[in-house]
Amino acid sequence: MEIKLNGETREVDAETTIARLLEQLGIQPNNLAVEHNGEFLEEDALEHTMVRAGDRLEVVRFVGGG
Amino acid sequence: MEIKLNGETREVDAETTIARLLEQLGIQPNNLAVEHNGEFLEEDALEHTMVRAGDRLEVVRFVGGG
Amino acid sequence: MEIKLNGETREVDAETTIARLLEQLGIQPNNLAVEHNGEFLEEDALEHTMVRAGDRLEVVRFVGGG
Amino acid sequence: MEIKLNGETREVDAETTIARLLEQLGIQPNNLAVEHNGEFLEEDALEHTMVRAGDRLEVVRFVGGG
Amino acid sequence: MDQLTINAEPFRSRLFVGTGKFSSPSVMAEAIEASGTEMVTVALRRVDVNNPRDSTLSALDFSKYRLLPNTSGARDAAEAVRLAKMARVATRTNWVKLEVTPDPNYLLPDPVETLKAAEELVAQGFVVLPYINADPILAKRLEEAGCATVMPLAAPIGSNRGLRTRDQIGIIIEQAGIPVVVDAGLGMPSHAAEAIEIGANAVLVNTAIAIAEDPVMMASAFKLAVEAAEKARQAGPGGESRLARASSPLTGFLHEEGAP
Amino acid sequence: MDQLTINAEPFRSRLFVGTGKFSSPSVMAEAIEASGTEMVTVALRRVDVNNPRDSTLSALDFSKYRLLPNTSGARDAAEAVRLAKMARVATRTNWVKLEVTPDPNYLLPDPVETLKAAEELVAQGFVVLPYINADPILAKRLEEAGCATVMPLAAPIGSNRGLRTRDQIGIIIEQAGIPVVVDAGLGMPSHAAEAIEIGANAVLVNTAIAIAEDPVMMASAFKLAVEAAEKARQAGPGGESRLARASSPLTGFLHEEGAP
Amino acid sequence: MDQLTINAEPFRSRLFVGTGKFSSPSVMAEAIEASGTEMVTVALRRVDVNNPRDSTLSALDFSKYRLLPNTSGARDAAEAVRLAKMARVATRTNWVKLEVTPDPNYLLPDPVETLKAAEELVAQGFVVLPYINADPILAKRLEEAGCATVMPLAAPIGSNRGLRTRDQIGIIIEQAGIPVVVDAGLGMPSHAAEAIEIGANAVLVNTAIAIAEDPVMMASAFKLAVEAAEKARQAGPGGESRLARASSPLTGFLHEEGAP
Amino acid sequence: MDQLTINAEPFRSRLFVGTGKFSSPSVMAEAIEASGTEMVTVALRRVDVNNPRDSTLSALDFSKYRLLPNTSGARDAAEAVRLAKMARVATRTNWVKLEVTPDPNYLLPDPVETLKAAEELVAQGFVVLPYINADPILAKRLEEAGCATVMPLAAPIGSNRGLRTRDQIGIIIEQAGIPVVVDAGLGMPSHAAEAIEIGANAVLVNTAIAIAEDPVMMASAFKLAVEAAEKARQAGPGGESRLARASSPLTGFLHEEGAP
Repeated sequence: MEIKLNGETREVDAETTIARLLEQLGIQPNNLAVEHNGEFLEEDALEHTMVRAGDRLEVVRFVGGG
Repeated sequence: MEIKLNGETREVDAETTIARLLEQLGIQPNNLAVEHNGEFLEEDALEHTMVRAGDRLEVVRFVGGG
Repeated sequence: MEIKLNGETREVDAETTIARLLEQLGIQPNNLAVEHNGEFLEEDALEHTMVRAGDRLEVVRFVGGG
Repeated sequence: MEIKLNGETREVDAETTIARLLEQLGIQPNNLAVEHNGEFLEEDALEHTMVRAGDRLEVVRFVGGG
Repeated sequence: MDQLTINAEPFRSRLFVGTGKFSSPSVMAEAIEASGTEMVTVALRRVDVNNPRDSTLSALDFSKYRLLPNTSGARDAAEAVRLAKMARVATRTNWVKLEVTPDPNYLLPDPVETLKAAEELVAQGFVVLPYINADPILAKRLEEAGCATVMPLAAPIGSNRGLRTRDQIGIIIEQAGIPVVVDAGLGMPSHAAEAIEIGANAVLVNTAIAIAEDPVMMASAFKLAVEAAEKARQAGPGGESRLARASSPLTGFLHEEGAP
Repeated sequence: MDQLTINAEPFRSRLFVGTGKFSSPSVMAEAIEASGTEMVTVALRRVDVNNPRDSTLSALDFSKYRLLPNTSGARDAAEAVRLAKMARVATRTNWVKLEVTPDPNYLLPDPVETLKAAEELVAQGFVVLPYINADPILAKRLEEAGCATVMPLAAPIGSNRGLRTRDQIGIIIEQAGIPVVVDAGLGMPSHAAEAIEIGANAVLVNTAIAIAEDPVMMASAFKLAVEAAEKARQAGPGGESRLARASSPLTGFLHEEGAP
Repeated sequence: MDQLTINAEPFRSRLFVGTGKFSSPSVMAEAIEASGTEMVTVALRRVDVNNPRDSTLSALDFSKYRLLPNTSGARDAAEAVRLAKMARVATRTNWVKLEVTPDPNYLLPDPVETLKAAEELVAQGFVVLPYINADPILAKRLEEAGCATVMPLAAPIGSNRGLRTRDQIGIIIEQAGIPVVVDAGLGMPSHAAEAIEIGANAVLVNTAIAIAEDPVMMASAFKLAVEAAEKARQAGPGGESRLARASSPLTGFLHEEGAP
Repeated sequence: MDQLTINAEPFRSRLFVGTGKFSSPSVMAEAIEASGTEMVTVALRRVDVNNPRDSTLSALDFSKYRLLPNTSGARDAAEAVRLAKMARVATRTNWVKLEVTPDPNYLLPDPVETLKAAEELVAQGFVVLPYINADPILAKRLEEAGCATVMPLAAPIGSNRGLRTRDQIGIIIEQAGIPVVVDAGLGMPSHAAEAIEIGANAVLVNTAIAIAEDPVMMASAFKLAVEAAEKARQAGPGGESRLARASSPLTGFLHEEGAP
C-alpha cells in the first residue's frame, strides 16, 4: 500500500505500526517527533498507531538551528 | 433631578432633550460628540434623546493634539 | 626656437613677449596666470617679458573645482 | 640663604650640593628629576652641582597619570 | 517621487502637523499656516461645562486643512474605537489617527490592540492611519487590514531624539504598498529631511514645532526641510563612497620633473 | 543667528558651492543659480594650448558670485602658496580656499603644511579659508594665524558620507571666533542641515550636487535644507528628552470609575 | 548584577548559542564548548528517509547544555504551536524559542501571531522564550502572558549589523520583569558586550560564530566579550562626560611665572 | 593578527593602562594587575617638599610593567621636550607618551607642536608614542618622523564617550606602518573591543577603570574585551549583510499542499 512519508510517496507493507515502520526504515526512534495525517502523536502512540493506505506521515528530528 | 455631566454631578430640569440641555448650558452643538450612559449617540439623536435622573453624559470636543 | 609650454615642447618665433606669444596661440589673456621658468609673473610682466630658447612656461586658467 | 624650591621660598644652608640638599629634606634621590635655574640636570650632576642663593630648583617625581 | 496620495486624496505637502502644546491659539494657527501643511491632527477632550467656549482651535481655518483626529489617551482597542466614533461626529471626518498607548512613560503603541482596533475601524468605514512602533511585519499586517497609511515612530513622542529606528523604518518603506508617515520624535528639520530622504512618504511633527521659542519660524523650517528632502530624492542622489572622489581636476603641472 | 560675515563681507546664503564635476557648463551654471549661493569655488588647471577656449566656467555670471579659488593639487605649503599666487592673478581675488592634500586616496588635509601655508598667505595679504581635518586645536591656531574661516571636513571629499566628525566639529564651533564652514562629505540635504543646526556658520557642497542625476534640483534641495536649519536655530529648538512628552491633552474621561 | 535565572533555572553564562550553519558537526561541537554556553538552540527538520542517520548534532554532549528548540519556519501562531509540540517530543524539553517569521527577506517576527502563540504555549505548559521586534509594549504583554524571557532583535537574523535598535531595547530592559535576551544581528564581540552593558541579561549568537573562518575562536571571543560586559556592569561604570576629565595631575610648575 | 611589537619590543597584552585618578595606591596596583597590561603610563609632578614620601606608585611592581611617562601638562613642544627629559631621568626609560594639550576644556592635542616635539625627541633618542587627534595625515607624518606608534583619540580624555572618531581612525589604521593605539575616551569594554575589531593594534585606558566603583573589576573587564576583539579578528569575521541570513534550515513541510 502507498503512504506519503515526509512529502514523498512510498510503498509500505500493510498492517504496520508507526514504530515498526520507522524501524524498517532504519530511523532510530529517539529524538524524533511524528505527525500522522496532520495530527501530532505523543511518543507512546507510535507503538499502537497503525499505518493505513493513503496516510500522511511527517517524521522530524532536531538539527542545527539558531 | 441630578445627572452626571462630564464627571460632575449637576442639577438639571426634568424632561429635557440632550440638545436642549446643551443649549441651556451655553454649549454650542457643533464640533461635539456625546455619550449617553456610555452609549455613543449619533448626532441626530441629540434632538430626541431625553435626559433622565441619574444619567451619565459625556460631552467632548476636539482640541489641539498631536 | 624651442620652448616648453605646459609640459610640451613647442617651436615658437624668436624674440617674442609672453603676451604676444599667448595672442599668437589664440589664448585670451584674461583669467590667466603664468609661470616663467618656475617664477610667478605678475600680470603686467607679460607685456615686457621675453621668451627665450629653452624657457619653460606654465599657463593656467581657473576651471570648475570644489 | 634663600632659594626657591618647587615654587616656594625656603631657607637652606649655604654651600650644599643638590644631592645633599635633597637628603637633608628627606627626599629619596631615586625616581627623581631636577631642574636647576631652568636647566635640566643629568642625574650625575646632582652630586657636584652647588646650590647658591636665589637659585630656583624644581624637583619632580613620577606619579599616577594617564 | 510620486504625488503623495492617502486614501485617494492628494496632498501637496509631505508635512503633517499636530496642534497640541502651542502657547496660544493664534501662535498655533500661524505656525500651521507657515508649515504649509494640508493635514493637522487634533485630539478629543471633555467640554468644560463651566466655561464652554473652548476656543483652542477656533483660530484655524478648517477649510484649508484636513482634520485628522487622534485617539490619544486610548489604552486598548475598545477605548480607541470609542474615541474614534466620537471623533467622527465631532470633527465630521471618518479619518482617524489611531493611537493605542498603554504606557504613560514613553507613550509607545500597543501592536496587538492597534491591529485589533484598526480592523474594527476599517470595518466601520474609517480611514485609519495607525501610529506604530517601527515594526515591519506589523506595518504589513495593518496594510493588509486596510489601513490608509502606517505611521511608525522615529523616537518616543515629544522626545525630539530623531530617527532612532532608521534601519527598521527603511525595511517598512521597502515593503510598504501604502504611504509611510514617520511620526513622533522628529526634533529638528534634519531629522525630518532624513526620514524623507530614506523614502518615507511624509512626516508628522508636533512637539518640535510647538515647544520651540518661535513656533512659527520652526514650522517654516520643517516645511523647507521636507521640501529639500523631497527634491533631493527627485534629483537622484549620487550615493556614498568610502574613498574620496576629487571635486577638482588634478593639477598635474605642480609635480612634473623640473618643476620648482 | 547673526548675519554670516567673512572678512567683513556679508553673505546672505550659508551655502557655498563647488563648480567641479558637472556634466556641462550650462548645467553647472543653472545649478549654481538654483543653489542661491553667493560664493563658488574654482580650481586652477593648465590651459590646453591646442584648444585654448576653455569655456567651462564661461556660463557663470561672475558678477553674482564671489570666486573662491582653491589650491587643490597642492601637496605641501610651498605648492599651495604657488597655486594661491597664480590663482590671485587668474581670478582677481585675494581670497583662497587653502587645500593641502598629500594623500590621493582620501584627499585629507595636512595640518602642519596647512598652518604653514596659511601663515605665509596671510602675510602676503590673502584672505585664507583653510580646509582642515576636524581638529579643534588646529582650528584655533589657524584662527590665531589670521584665517578668515576654518573649513573642517565632515567626511572625505566626494564621499557623501555625512557628518562623521560631529563631536569634533561641535567643539570647533564652540571655541571658534571666526566662521566655521563645514566642507567635504556632505552628501544629502539632511547632512547640511545637521551641520548648520549644531552651529556651523555655513557649508560647502560640490560632489553631492554635481553628481546627482539632476544637479539643478539637488542644488535647490541643499538651498532649502540650509535655510531650514538656519530658521530652526533662530526658532530656538526645545531640546531632547529621554521620556515621551505628550502632545495631546490627557483624555481623562476614558478611565474614570463608572466608564464603560 | 544578579545571577541569570530563567524559569527558576540558573545560568552561569549569559551567552546562548545557535547551532545552525556550522561547516561540520565537530566544528560546531567545539565552538559550543569554547563559547562556555549552557543553552543552545536547535531547529526541527524532516528526517531524510533515504539517509536517516542525521548526525548533525550527534557531536554535542547534551548533558552539558540545555536544548532550546526553536519554531523557525513558522509563519503564524498555529504553525508555531504545531512545531513547538513536535519539538517537545523530539527534544524532551518543554522550553521553546518561539519564532514566527512570515517574511523571508528579513525574517522579522510577527508581533500579533507571536503573542497568540505565546499565550497558547504557556497554557500548554511550555516555557516560552519569544523572538520579537524591539517593541517595549509587546515585550510587556508577553511578560504578562507568562513568557520566561523576551528576546528582542538587534538587527535582522544573520545580518551581523549590531545593536541597531539600541534605544528601544533600552526601554524594554528598563521596564522588564523577566530576563531580556538580545537575539539576532549581533555580529561582533563588541556588539554583544554593548547589549550586556546597557542592561540586557543575556545574548543569543549564531551566525557570527558559525560563519567566521574559525568558529571555535569566534565562540571564544564572544564568551570573553560577554564576560567583559558583565564585569563592567558589576564594576559600576563612571558615566560619560562632555568635557575632558584629566587623567594626569596638573603639572603646575611648567607655567609659573619665572619658568623658562 | 600579528604579535604586537613597539620599537621591536613585544607586548602580549593589547591593553595599556594609565595610573591616574585611582582612589588609592593599592587599588591602583590591583587594577593594573587585573588588567593584564604590560605597559602603564605615569605622569610627572613636583615632589611635595613638606611630605616627600610620595607613595602613589610604590605599590606597583615595576619589574612587571614597562613605564610610559607622559608629558601631560605640556602646552607646546618646548614644554613637552622639557618634561620628556625629566621623565627620562626619573623613570629611567627613553619611552615617552607625547602629549601637547594647550586647551584645558577638552585636553585635545596640538598637531603642529606635537609633530615638532616628536621630531626633536626622536632626534634625542626617545621612543615616542604621540597622543593625537584622529588625523590620518598627521599620523603618517609622525610615522615618517620616526615615532614608534600613533595614539589617536576616540573622544576627549576621560569623557568615556566611546569611538566617536571611528571613520578617521579606520583610515589611520589602513595607512599606518606603525602600531595604532587608540587612546582617550574609551569608556566601556565594548568601546575598547570595537577599536581592536576595526584594526587598532592596542588601546590605552585610564579614566574608565580608575573612576569605576570597582576599578579592579573594571580592569578585568577591559582585559577580557580586548582579548575578545583580538580573537574575533583572528577568527575571520563573516561580514555584515543587509538582508537576513537564516540560521535555521527551512522547515519546508509546514507549508506543503495538504498540510493542515
